[in-house]
Amino acid sequence: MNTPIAIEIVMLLAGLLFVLGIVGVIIRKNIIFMLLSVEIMLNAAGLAFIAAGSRWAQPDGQVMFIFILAMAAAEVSVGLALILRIYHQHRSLDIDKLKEMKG
Amino acid sequence: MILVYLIGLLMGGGVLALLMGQWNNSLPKWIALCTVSTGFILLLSFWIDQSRIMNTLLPETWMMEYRHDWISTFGISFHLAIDGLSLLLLVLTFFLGILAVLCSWKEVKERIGFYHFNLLWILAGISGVFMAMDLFLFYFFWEVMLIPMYFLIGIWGSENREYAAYKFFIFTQASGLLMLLAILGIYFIHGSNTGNYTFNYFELLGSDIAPNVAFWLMLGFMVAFVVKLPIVPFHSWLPDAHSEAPTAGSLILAGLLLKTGAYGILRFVLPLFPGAAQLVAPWAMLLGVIGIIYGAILAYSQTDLKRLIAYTSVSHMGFIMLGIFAFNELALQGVVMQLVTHAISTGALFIMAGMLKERLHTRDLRLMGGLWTQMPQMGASAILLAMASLGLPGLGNFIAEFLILLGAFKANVWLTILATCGLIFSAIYSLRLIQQVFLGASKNLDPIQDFSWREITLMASLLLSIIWLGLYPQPVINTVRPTIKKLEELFLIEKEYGHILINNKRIDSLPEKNVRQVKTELVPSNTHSYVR
Amino acid sequence: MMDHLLWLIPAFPLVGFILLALWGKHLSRFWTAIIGAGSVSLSAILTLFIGLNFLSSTPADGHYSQTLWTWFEVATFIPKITLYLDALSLVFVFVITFIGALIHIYSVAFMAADKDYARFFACMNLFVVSMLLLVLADNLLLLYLGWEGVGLCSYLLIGFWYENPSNGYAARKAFIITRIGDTAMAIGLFVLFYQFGTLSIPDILALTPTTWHEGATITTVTALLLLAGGVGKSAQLPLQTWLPDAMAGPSPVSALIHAATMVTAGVYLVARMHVIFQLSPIAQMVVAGIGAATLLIAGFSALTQYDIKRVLAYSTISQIGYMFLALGLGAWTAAIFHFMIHAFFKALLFLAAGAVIEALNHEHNMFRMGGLKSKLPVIFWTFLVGSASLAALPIISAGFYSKDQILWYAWASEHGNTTLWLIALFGAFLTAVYTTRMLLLTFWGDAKTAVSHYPSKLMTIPLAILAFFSLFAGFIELPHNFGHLTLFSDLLHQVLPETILKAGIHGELLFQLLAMLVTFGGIYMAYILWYRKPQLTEKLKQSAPLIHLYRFWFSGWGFDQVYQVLLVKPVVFIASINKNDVIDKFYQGIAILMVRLNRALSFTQSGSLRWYIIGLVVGAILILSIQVIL
Amino acid sequence: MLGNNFIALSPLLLLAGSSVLIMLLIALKLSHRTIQFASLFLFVLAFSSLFYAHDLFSHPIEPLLIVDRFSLFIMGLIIFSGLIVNILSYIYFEEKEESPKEYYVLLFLCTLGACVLAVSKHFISLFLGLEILTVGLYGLIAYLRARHYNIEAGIKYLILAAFSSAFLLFGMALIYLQTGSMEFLTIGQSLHSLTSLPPLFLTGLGLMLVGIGFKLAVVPFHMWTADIYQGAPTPVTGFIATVSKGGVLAVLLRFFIEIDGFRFKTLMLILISIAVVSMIIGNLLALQQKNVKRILAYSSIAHLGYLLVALIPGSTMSLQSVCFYLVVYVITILTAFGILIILSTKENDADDIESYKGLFWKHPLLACIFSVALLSLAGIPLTAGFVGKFLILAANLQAGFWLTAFVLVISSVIGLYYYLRIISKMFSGRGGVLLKEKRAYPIFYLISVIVLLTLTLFIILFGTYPSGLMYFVAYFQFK
Repeated sequence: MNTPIAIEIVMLLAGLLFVLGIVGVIIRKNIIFMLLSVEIMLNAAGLAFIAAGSRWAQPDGQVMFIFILAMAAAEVSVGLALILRIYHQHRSLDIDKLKEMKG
Repeated sequence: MILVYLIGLLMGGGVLALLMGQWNNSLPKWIALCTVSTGFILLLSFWIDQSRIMNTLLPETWMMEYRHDWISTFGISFHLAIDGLSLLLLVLTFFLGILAVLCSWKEVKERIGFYHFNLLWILAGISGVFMAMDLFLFYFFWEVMLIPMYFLIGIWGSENREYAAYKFFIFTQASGLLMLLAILGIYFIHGSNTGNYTFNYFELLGSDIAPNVAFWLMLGFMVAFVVKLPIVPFHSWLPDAHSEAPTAGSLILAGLLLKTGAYGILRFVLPLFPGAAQLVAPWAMLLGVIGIIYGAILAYSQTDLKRLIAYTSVSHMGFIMLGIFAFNELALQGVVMQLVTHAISTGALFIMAGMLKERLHTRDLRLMGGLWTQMPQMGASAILLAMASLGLPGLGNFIAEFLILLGAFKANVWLTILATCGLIFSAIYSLRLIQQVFLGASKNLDPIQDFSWREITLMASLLLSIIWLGLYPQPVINTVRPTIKKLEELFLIEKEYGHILINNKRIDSLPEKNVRQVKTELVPSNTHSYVR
Repeated sequence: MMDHLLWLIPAFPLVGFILLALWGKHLSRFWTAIIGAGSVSLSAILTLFIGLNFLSSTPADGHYSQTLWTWFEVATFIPKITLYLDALSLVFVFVITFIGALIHIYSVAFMAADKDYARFFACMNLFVVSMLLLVLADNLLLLYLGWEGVGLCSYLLIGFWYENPSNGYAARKAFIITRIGDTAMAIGLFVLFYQFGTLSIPDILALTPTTWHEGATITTVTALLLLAGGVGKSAQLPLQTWLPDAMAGPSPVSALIHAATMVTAGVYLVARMHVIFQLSPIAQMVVAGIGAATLLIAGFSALTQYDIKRVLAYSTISQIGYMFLALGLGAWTAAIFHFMIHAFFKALLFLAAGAVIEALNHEHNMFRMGGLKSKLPVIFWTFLVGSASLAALPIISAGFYSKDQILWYAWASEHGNTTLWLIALFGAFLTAVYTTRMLLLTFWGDAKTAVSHYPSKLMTIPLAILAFFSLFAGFIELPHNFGHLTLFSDLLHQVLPETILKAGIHGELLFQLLAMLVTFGGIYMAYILWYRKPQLTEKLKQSAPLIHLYRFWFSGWGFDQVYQVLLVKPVVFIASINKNDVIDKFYQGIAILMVRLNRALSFTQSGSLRWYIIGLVVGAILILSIQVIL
Repeated sequence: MLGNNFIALSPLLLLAGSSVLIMLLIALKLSHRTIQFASLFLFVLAFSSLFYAHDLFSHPIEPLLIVDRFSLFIMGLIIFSGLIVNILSYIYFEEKEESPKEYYVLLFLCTLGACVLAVSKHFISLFLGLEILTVGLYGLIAYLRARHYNIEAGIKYLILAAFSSAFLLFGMALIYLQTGSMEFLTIGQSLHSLTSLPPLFLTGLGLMLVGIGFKLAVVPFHMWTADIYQGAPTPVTGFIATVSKGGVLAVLLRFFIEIDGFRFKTLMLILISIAVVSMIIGNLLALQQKNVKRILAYSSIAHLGYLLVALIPGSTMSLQSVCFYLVVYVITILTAFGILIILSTKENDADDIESYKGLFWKHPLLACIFSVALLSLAGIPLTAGFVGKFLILAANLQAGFWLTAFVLVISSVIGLYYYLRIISKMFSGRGGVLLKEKRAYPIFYLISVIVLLTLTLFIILFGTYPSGLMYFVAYFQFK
């Protein structure tokens, strides 16, 4: 058996990833990168679930992680389709150009 | 059951008018006229019937009651009842209702069906307000009359109608919601005290509320009523609404809608929170006096005929506030008289403003003048109405104002003296009105028709009632006497109670007991024998 | 039996009013005249009938009364529509109906050319009704009805020729100024009600001596409040300014309302409520003081006017000042006597002046009249009689007897003193001066304007009747050193107390001689100034101090200007700056605030996704920090 | 036991099966009309299966789901909304350029997701339900893919939803870490003895609130609402406003009650402030808005605020008032969007306020229906909205929450203005730009109008005689 890594450290990593993801979403202008950053956040959450599952020695955390993966995949597929349309319409992936509706 | 029929009649008539209006333009008028007249005749016959009893034996306070469960989980019932005050105001409602239909006979030319629908539904809402003895139901009717009124102003009003309609609606709605909070407050306090959760007016009368809570709840009620009346800092919706509304709208606003505020104070604020009412009485009277003078000064400066009349209403409503919070029979009778006479005289002035607008296509006083030459009949009626408005003895308004002032004099000498000075201002603006419109050199050279026969009927009925009320108001006084007496009794005892309350001493059990006793006397004792 | 006919006195003109008001447009002039003048004449005849009956068999309790119906009944306040006729009201009713009828008859011819013939008679009839109710009222509320009713009619008739805005202004001024007094009076009624629990005049008068002490504050306050009402109606200081302007109305109106009857309502009120005044020496003094000051001030103003009707108006104010003086002196009967005599000669003067004005094609300016002595002989002679009475020409005129009585009491009565007497005497001198001036300017000298109309019989006969009374009505009350006849005061002493004289006063004759002297002096002075040496007058007028004085007097001692600055301007100013209602601004402010907030918030809805994400994150941080902090 | 499970889950199974069935039907190249009718039938079937499932009293399917009266009630509401949206969709999509058939598949999936939310009692099911709903919505929002607004709305929603889901998930993970369970009840039990919440749990809860708050579109997570409402096809907007919010609110309610969140002051404070701010800002934002869809978006922010206010006292009456108001809100908002759908044209959604000018004089019936809906949203008596607000106020005052009640009153007064603005536009002079009747599909037009009319009658019925609905709500009340 490997020496168990302290749960706090894993959570810290997860938290770090999560914040990284947030920052990524905020500062990136390219839609694809925003999507990517969101994926990072989702994975951070997944990591947290796994850590929590291991703390309670339950499979639930890992189950949840698999669901998250599936959902992320679905999301990305829809997202990419939309991004294609956007590129088709705007010839750009700059999110700041998508401001037609406001007020 | 008559009470339910009355409301049903109006609502049904309204729907019928709306439907008939789709394919015929004159049918809705006749439907509306028939509906309101039927109601009027019903009520009048009942009143005459009752007045016989009134003169012979000691009259019972409550004349008729109808009750049916509505939302029983909340203790809400469809509970209508009338006493003299309600009856009188109902008669007034239907009387002015007939006139409202008549005065829009020619004025309204499009969407006639919808117009009369709104008109009748306003009347239904107002009638409901005057009859409801369940606080929820009261609030319900209180709001029901707003929407059609909003449409009436917003669709058939003059140039600035939308602004006026919004203003009217938002003012009344805001204050109404505060009242709803207060209603709920008293509901839960009563419920938690007695375990009987109910909106029934008669049961809530006996509820014990801690003085400081009662004060806030009373303010909740007062806000709604004071905005409706309106009393001075809350009056600013009124000139706009009155001046933009079509004639019938102004008539109903001035004649009836404002009266619901006064009715609310008499029916709910005073009996439910006698102690708190006592506390605020000096301030309320002060507001009333400020209203009298402020309204009069503003009325003087207006150049728009209908705005001028609207501000006179503000001034006259100040008298009502003054009278109500004097808490004695003289003043309260005066208040009721003022309700009736102001409705008639100001309503008539608005009708006249409408007639002038029809003829001259303007409400601007600066463009009028010298109309007497062409319209002596209208001029004479206008003078009579202006005299009523300035409180000339022999006309109903004088008796109202004199009684109010006489009663208020007992309660507060200096405020009454100030209020009496309002009579001077009322002379100033009334005479200015006459001068600007009818006297002076004629500015209008086109031939103008004097009264038509329809208009003569309209005016004559109003003028005769105002003279009748000025010379022999006893029927009105007799009708409301039981109600007023009960109110006054409440305050005769409450006076000690309030005094103790102000001094923050422990309330003695004796006066409190008396209060409870009187409060329960307000509840119909053997109404069942009187239910018809 | 006569009790039951009482209601008919006001009922005749009331019916007349109703008929004329409703169908006046469709009636011919003939029928209008019949109804208008006829109804009042019927009242007059009925009054004579009832009056004779009253005099011949005075009822035991000294009055007739008739309750028509209970006006209303609230709590303990039960005013009734009750008519009450005693000696005092009989005098007034007589004057109102009798002179009223004469003036109505005169008006039939005078107003003949006017297009609003029916309206005129309707208003006049309504006035007579109101005035009758005022004097016949059994309670103060009904009196107040009449009181305000006459105010309304006065308003309507002053502004009768409504096309001219200045007439309308005069009418409103009259109404509003009298209303100020009325308001004070209304407050007086409130006080009386709470003191006595009733507004019935006989009850109050009966209760007062037992309820109130002499000189108590409440008594004085009440008396002064009532007095304020009287001062407004009777155009006494400081509310006198409306009456000269009120001359804008037709001359018969001025004669009936603004000379003979309505303006003396204040006198009636004080006399009616004399018990209260008797209990308050201060109030008594104020009444006398107001009367004295008014008679002097108005006398000076009358001296400077050029409009014949304004002279008469100021003279009316001045003469009512005499009546108030008499009331203040406790010379109740003297006041009422002067009222009656004044009603005769002043109505006469106004009607005659009206005839002159009409004859000269609506010329009001006396300086453009002149020489009418021969052209309008009837007018001249009647006017002369009236003037003699006004100037109190000794022995032969009725005015002498009534005024002399007041002068005598100013000296001799309990409340009298030298100052008051001197003022009254000087007033008499002024009266003589301005009366003579008026007479000279109008009827002597050269004709400056041609006569275009000649008065008809319908106009001259009433003048003659009035002239008769102006000369001979004085003989029913003669001084005790000169015939000693007290028919009039005997009658009134049923109601009003006797005048108490100071102990040990003698020499009435001396005072009478002094009064005569003053009168003749005045006449002579006027003769010098405006007939013999008019250029001297002109010169005097131009001299520096006098011209200012002249203007000051001419403008009615600057009261109008003072009121304009102190009262009218501020109110108008406040009204005009606040036309759009400051309070409304507050609500508009709320609305504007909401709109601003809306704009600011809309700005956050920028459409930028990254902005939204930042919003989300900020929200998350906020929530987390709230949790951390708490 | 197993049979019972099937009975209990029958609505979910039916919905899932329907989506597959519709997919197959599409493969058969059936017409739009057939598919519409088929899906209508399937919705009705799913709805009626609720009555079948109703016989079971509180049937848990361990560990994820529970079918009890409350969840049945919410499911009923969701499926009902789906049904209405389904009916109204035909006339909207038929004239659009996109083939509308796949739309129905997504509709079923989203409804399924919302229903799963309603029955979930576990984080996993919560997450699953939420994602089924959300992913489906991406497709629905961007359905008219040739249109800029649709795509823009789609991508905005996608990124924001995924972003907020991450918050939700991270929060769940933290709570799981703290309590060792993902089942609501067990979480609640582990907190039972505590008087204040542990910080980890609090943080987790806070993050979860971000996710939930986003879905409910309450301030400060509201900014997407207007854009998505405006960009999405109108039936989808109606769907978001009702189904998605209803499902999320149901799960929030269940979670809150299971962990008995009303005990914790901090939590309540956060909820109260969210509610208060939502009411005020939502109404303020709509004040001068000229786009009707955006107005309704902002108004829905405020209405979610009202619903949260209703939730705050946590008493029986408050839960009843939440349910009552939810029903009222759903019916009302569907009616409003129904009108928008009927008035939309091929090119334009009827979302410009100017185009409503004089509507009353052209289509009195539609204008009346719309007015009733707006008045109900404004909370004017005679309409159900008033009774709903009344109940909320009553619940608050009963528990002594005067402040929230007061703010509710004030904000609804502000809100009054923009509802009135639309109404007075409809009743003002003749004119108006577009708004022609859809002559092309008379049957569906008629059906739609009849449906809206029925809904309107319900609004008025609940407004004048609310006892029935009150009993109903009390019967299906949580626990």
